[in-house]
Amino acid sequence: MSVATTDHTPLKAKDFATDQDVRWCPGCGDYSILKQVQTVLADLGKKPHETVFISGIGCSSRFPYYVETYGMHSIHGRAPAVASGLRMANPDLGVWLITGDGDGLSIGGNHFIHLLRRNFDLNMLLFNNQIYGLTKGQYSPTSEENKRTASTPFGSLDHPVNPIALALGSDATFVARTMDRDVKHLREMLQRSDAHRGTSFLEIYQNCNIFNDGAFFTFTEKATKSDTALFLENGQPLIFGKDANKGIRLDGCKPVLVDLAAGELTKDDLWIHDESDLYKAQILARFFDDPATNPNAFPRPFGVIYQTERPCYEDVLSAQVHAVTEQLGEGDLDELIAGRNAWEIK
Amino acid sequence: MSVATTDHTPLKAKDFATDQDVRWCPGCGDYSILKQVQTVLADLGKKPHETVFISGIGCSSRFPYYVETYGMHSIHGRAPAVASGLRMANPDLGVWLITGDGDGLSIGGNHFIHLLRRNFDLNMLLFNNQIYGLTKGQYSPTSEENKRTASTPFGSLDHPVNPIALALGSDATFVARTMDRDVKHLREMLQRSDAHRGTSFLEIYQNCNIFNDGAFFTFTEKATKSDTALFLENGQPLIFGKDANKGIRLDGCKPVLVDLAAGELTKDDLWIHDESDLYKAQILARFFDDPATNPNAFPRPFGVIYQTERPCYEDVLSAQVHAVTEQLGEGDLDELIAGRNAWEIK
Amino acid sequence: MTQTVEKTDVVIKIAGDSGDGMQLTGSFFTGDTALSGNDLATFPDFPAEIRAPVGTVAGVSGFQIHFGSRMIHTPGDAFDVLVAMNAAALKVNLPLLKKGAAIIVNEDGFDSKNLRLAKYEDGENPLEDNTLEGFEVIKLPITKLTREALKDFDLGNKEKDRSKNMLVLGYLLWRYNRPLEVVEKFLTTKFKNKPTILEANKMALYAGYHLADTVEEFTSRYVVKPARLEKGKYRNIMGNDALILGLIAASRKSGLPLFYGSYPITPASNILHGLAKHKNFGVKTFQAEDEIAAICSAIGASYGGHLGVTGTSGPGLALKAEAMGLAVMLEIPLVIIDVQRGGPSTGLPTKTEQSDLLQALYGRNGECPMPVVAASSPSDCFEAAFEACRIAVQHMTPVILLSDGYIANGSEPWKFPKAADIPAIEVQFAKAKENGVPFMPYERDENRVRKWAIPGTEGLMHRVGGLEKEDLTGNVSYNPANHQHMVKTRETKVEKVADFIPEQTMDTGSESGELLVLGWGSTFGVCQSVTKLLEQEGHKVGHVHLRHLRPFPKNLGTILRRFDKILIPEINNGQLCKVIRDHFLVEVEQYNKIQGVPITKYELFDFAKKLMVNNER
Amino acid sequence: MTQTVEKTDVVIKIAGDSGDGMQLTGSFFTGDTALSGNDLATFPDFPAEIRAPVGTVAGVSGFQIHFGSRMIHTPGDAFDVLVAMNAAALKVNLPLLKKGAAIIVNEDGFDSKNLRLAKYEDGENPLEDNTLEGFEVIKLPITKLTREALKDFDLGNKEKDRSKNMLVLGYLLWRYNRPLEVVEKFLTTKFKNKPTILEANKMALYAGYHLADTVEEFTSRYVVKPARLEKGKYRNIMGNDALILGLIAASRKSGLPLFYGSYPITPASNILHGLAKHKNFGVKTFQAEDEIAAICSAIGASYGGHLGVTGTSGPGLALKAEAMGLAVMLEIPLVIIDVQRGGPSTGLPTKTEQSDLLQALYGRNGECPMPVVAASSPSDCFEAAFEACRIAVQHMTPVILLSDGYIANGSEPWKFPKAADIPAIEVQFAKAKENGVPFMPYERDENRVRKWAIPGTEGLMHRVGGLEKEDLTGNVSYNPANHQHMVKTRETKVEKVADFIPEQTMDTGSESGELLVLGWGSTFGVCQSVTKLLEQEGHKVGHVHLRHLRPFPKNLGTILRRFDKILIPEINNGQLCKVIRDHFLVEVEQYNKIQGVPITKYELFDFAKKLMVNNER
Ligand SMILES: Cc1ncc(C[n+]2csc(CCOP(=O)(O)OP(=O)(O)O)c2C)c(N)n1
Ligand SMILES: Cc1ncc(C[n+]2csc(CCOP(=O)(O)OP(=O)(O)O)c2C)c(N)n1
Ligand code: SF4
Ligand code: SF4
Ligand SMILES: [Mg+2]
Ligand SMILES: [Mg+2]
Repeated sequence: MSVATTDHTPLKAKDFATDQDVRWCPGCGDYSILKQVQTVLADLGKKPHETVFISGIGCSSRFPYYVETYGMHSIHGRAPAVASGLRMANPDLGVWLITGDGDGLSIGGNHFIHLLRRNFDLNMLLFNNQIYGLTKGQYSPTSEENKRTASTPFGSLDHPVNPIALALGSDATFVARTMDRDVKHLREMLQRSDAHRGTSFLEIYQNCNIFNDGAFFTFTEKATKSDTALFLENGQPLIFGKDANKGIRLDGCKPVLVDLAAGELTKDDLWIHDESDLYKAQILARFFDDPATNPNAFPRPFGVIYQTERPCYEDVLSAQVHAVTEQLGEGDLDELIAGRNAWEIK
Repeated sequence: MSVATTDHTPLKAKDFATDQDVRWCPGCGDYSILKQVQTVLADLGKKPHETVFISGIGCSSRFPYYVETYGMHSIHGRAPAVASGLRMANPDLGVWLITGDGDGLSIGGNHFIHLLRRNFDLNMLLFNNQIYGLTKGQYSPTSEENKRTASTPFGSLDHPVNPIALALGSDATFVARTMDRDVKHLREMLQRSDAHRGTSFLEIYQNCNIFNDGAFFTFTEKATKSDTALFLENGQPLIFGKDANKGIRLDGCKPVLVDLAAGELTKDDLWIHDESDLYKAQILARFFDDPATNPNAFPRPFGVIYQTERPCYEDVLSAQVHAVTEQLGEGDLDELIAGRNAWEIK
Repeated sequence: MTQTVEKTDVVIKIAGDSGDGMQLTGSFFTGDTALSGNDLATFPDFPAEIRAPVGTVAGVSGFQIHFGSRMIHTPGDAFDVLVAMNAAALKVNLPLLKKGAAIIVNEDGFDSKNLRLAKYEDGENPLEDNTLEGFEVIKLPITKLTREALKDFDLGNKEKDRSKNMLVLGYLLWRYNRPLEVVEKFLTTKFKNKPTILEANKMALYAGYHLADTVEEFTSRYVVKPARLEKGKYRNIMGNDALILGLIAASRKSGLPLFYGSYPITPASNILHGLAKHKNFGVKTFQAEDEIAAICSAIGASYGGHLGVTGTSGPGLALKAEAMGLAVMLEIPLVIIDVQRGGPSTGLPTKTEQSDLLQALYGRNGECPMPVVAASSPSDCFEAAFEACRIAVQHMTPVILLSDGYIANGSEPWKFPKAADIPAIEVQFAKAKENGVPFMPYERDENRVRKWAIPGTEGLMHRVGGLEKEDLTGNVSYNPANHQHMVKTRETKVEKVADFIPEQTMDTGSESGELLVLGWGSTFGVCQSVTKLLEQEGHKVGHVHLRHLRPFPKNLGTILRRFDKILIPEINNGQLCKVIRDHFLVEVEQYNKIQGVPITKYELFDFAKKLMVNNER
Repeated sequence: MTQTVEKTDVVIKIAGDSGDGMQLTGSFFTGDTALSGNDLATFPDFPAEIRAPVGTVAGVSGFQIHFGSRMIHTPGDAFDVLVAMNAAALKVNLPLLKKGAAIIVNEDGFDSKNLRLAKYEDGENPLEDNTLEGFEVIKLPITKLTREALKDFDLGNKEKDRSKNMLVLGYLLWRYNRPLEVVEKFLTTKFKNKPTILEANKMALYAGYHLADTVEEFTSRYVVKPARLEKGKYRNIMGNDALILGLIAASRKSGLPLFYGSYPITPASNILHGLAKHKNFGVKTFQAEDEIAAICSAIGASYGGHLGVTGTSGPGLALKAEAMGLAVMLEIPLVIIDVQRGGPSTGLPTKTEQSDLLQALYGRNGECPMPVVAASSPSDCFEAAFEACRIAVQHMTPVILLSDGYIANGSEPWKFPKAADIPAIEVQFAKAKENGVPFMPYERDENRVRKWAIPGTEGLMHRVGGLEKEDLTGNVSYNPANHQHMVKTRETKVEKVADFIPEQTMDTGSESGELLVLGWGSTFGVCQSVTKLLEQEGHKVGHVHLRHLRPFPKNLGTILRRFDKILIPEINNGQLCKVIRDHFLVEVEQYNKIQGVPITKYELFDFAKKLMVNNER
């Protein structure tokens, strides 16, 4: 989402820090996200009182306490509904929605899909650590199959949710993915999310070093990153790998891995990323196998997977309120109360 | 879902009718669905006591009262959770889940997505009439935009849910669509749903002649059907239109309408339907514009859009219970109670 | 030669098939009755939630009106007159007829098909056997008569038959000595775009009115003189409509835009429908994906500075419980409407009940106090809704407003106020402090009320949430003493609402004596009538009806102790009784009816009399 | 030359950083204490939900143990001995030390960094100023000593430091005259696959044990003689673990496979964790997407013939309310566990409270009665869980089982039963009738209990649901009289549970007299102690602790009336008081502590004494 601001006094990241001591575990990926959000808030130049952070419950959902804006740490899974109400009440506020993989996709799943289709203008940051952190380490809807956790000592049985696919299936207008450990990309994605008018769904891979340490290291750590993470840029070919030696092309609507080193095919043969192409976005969403366990898995896409324009619910609502008022005239309380068939007793 | 049955006494549709008088409005599409389900149940030959119908709340959810099997008319939106529990308790029962567009996609949306990813072996029939029937005509999540209903006198504002896209986004293993008025196709889809092992999601276009009469007539009525409804058959080209004169081909992953009459292109150039191709299924899911209002809209696909095999939750659960029992041995209550550090006071 | 008989009150039930337009007939007759100056009360009975096949018992739709030259408190227990458009309608309503009542039946609705659909035995026909003995039966071929009257209209029979109800209405107007003009006006507004239909309906109306000229059974007409109603402007109104007006009035009078987040559920749905029509009052309505989203959206809107309201019925209230707890912690205004229906679970969705009182008071985790107010009649919903909003805004708290299906769908004349005479609700917004004094979001006034700090206000940035808060700062606090302090503070805040509500006065009857009839909600009418009846019999009886169920008016205990016995009639299993016993340690007599229908005057009267006989012993 | 002092009971608190392994130390010492025959009670205090940075006050983890040669009822209000591994640990626990208590501090945990993290002023150091005046302070460089002891181990300092806690434990064992063998055994099982770590820990243990040889402050050792416990087999057990065993026992004894559907929430989560480990008992656990799905999955499992159980804490119970109503209508067995925590809303998730009682009794729409049972101590969770299952199965009803955070995480010795001695729970399954007699799903026995008809059974096909049912057939019915009959029937069914529970007996004290201490849940220990203290002072006092909160034991009223005063101590704002006043119209004195922590013996004792002084007046 995005709202312009008037008279401009440059703000710094620290202007968005509160006096509360941050209570995440040392080393938690949340710290990095907090820092980047504060930095981006300063750049966006919106005044602290013009912004609101709404969260549910979870480690991630502690976020609002640490940002010097308005904030509500609501109840588990319901932040999207609270944020929707707030947007309808005051479309001028900048609203950021903070949720976790449990908060947003388990108990909050219904609000998640309805928020996305209604397209309220706000930024939804889903801190995905593939675990329930706050409740001390049960598997979450995004945990990989057969995961051993406190609640699944013999391995979990659920087929995991694919948040990007679910978001697209919910007709989201902005779908992106980034990671806590690539702060530059994280910052860029936060800016892109804020720039989009509508519900910006940003999945952030976040390391829970206590209960699920290294869940995303294949994608985030030097050693493997370049071969497993595919950074998307609009209009650019899908290239990855150390010294950009690998690419992906489309054979019809079947994606195919290409070894550029082999020399048979060049950049020009590759799939060119088009953020506005829903069909292709739906394919990218399916790059979801784990390269760690499956050598010929496609790399995991990061960046803006899909973006489109669609009216925001609160805008059409306001428009309707205006239109009706135009049409029927500003309501008159006396007329309303009297109705059509009043009579008088004298 | 499917479960075999032992000694075989041929049953008739009427053997699956209860003594309760059916209370749907005369002309309601639910009657047709009821009749076809009873017919299919008879063909499947499962005994009445081996089958259970679980529903939520809504006109459609009255269904269990009319089927002479076991049945539960549960609470609004929660049938998937009840059915999941039942499947885990007794995987031998044939379970049918009956829901509506409000019951299944509005209040029940969260259970919907989690049911599909867990892939419990049951048949989920979603009666989509694009309206809240039982509560007398409010718009539903599947209602088209700007719909005037009891709750939206000036037109609804929500972008509608696309049930097929949402089901695919939830990693459903069986996704199909049919209509109340084409009983042959309806029966066939019911059989296909039952034959699939896993959660079979079948969306049924159902006419609510009281609050949303004709919502699907473009697709269901003679006059327009052939030009607006695309009947999918595995391995067959995508052909539709009066005297099969239109088709669809894929240009890369972009679907294109083809006029076969023009003669430039033939059947062989067309997109061949492959139920197992998720990428293509995701494209079919997007054939969602309304041909009534948009002349160059793609036709609406009916039939099995996608099917794949994936273990069912209740099966892996039972397997795990067995494996653990193998490994640790049948639990001994005395040992369990005593624990590891008991002592005795003499 | 017809005679004219005077009556002080009459109960008429007009019943037919869902398709027969009984509700319209009823509302027209009601409008006319109101304008002719009678006091009245009406109650519709729709078929249960699913539309049942034509002609069946399940498909019967009825409209009941009680009007008189005296004060009318209830739609009436039994009927003086029944109009039955078909066999099913007769079958359903027969049990509720008074001795010697008049039955006007449409013979054409009693053919073999109709009789079969109404589940009469083969060959059985109530019009021919002795079923109707002792009643004044007026058989009319209403369908035929209507077609006859409309023969010159170029309409199909199906369309002509739609005017059946107007023929009946015409007859009723004649029977009660009413002019035709009013209904003509109603028809004209309703069918202004359908001239032929309009004419047809008028024609049928006249035909009915002039039936007497031809049908000689019609010997007597009746007059019901105007009631002595207070001077003033009146309208007839249904409960949910009055509730809507109360909310909009509160929005106007507080200057807070109204936000209504809801999920449809019988019998609350038409609050959403009604409010959605009033967008030109700045009302924003939101049909959420479920009840939890509905209340959370209202919380979000209130947090953003709107008057956040959510409405539902019992099962939905259960779903909202967790979020109500959040609102209690946030200490922001919020109104939660529960239009009660028969429970438990899905229960009897179309029937009325008062069985959510304990849920409203106690149905949340932790110590989670909220004010609870209740409406006592259709028109009272206006006051009750306004009061709920006032408390929510002025005491910064979620408030539960209880109504029920009987009130929601019932109607009565309402002496409505001038907008200018409705008191303002002033709102306390927080302002940034001068010279760097830090803002304390949970600082309170002497009533323990914090100020409302709206996002977007410069200098008031703060964080709120569902975790226990530190006093003043609102920061998260696990401090034991602070927790107890905050629990007590939230409780005191709610109890202090009692300082801002009027002391309880007697709704009728004597200030002290043998028996106090103590009620709340939709039993108001029957409590009034019974109290008056008992007084007429010379008993010292009083009636107190509670608007505020938490906190109670400060003087309630004193009143209770002024009576020998306390009788609490409820359409539940005795929920207010529990609360009264707990608060005041007094014995109470309970009269409970749990049948999805109102308590009748005579059953309660008999019960009360027995109590007082026992007194004398 | 050391002397040996005898003690009847001792309260020790071992506190350090989350990383210091205090919980392990505590559990080892507990195990050893138990085996040495003392009675005991323990309570851990974990840092609040989020892992706080090392060394900070928020990061302090503690373990409290109270053991003695007499009966021990609570973990103790204040400490005789505190082990503080760092500055923060000292700061947090200082307020709870008894006068003259012994403090064993790890000097190495008080460097400037530690002091700063513990938020001591610059230059301030409690070890150097007079903060600890009046205490027996034993300063030890525990970190150094440990490294010293492990110098020959080829381990990094980080790893060596992990054995700090064993050095402390060794010292404690010496201090209380304990053998080393037991703990050696514990260590061996725990580290069987880590030989070096095992050896290092043993070495540290010995070092601690032999500190006395070198440190001359160590003048006295203590003995606490074995308690006179009943003969029998014992184990130490935590509340949630006992609850798990109770459920599994009920499953075995009823022959019904156990299904547990839950959604994680503190402090109920480890019931899910524990049950998930016992798949070899045929237990099926299901982590649902939310609490609503959790209870609905359990309903589905019960409907399918399993023993369906769901567990949660307050906010989750609120979310389950609507589905509980469905279970009440279905009349199938279901157990809903609420491990209560501090409310309202998210409240104080890691703190204990008893504030969900009213929600459990009344938090549903409509007239929706359910039996409610409560556990009163960690080991009692076994009985309570078993009893909840028994009632659910034998009375075909959902049952609420209340525990709380204090019970859930506390531990005590448990004289456990032989499996063979646990009574069977027999189940009544419906069977198809002979010669074509139709099956009536809602036919009942004299206790209003219907039979359980499981899908898959031939000839019993029927439909159930949340709409009101016709008596016997279970078909949907809108009949008014039937509704009242069914509401009353469901109520009677629950009330009749009282015929199958033992009459209430005194938990301690006299059968009648000045004061009855009436409690429920986790206040059991403190009620016991206080009652005994008061008796010692010559007062005539009795203690009754309620297992059954609905229905109450039949004779409860009689007992209440045998005492001059009734004192109800609760960790809430007086919820049981409301219910008792309502049921029995008796005055009650309430003692309420709403601080997320248990009621202490002395505060309650003082309050009770004042009451009785007033008596004398
Ligand atoms: C109604 C309710 N149910 C359950 C809980 C317990 N709970 C708190 S946070 C949480 C899940 C946290 O996981 P996630 O959303 O992934 O956040 P994370 O801690 O991993 O950042 C749960 C189950 C709760 N607070 N409220
Ligand atoms: C908790 C709860 N909320 C709301 C309702 C009211 N309600 C009953 S059915 C329904 C929606 C029905 O629509 P749909 O699911 O599409 O079924 P249909 O009647 O159209 O077949 C609603 C809102 C309810 N019964 N329970
Ligand atoms: S538990 Fe995990 S997610 Fe939570 S704060 Fe600690 S590291 Fe971060
Ligand atoms: S309201 Fe609509 S959906 Fe419901 S029964 Fe009538 S026609 Fe069918
Ligand atoms: Mg997480
Ligand atoms: Mg529908």
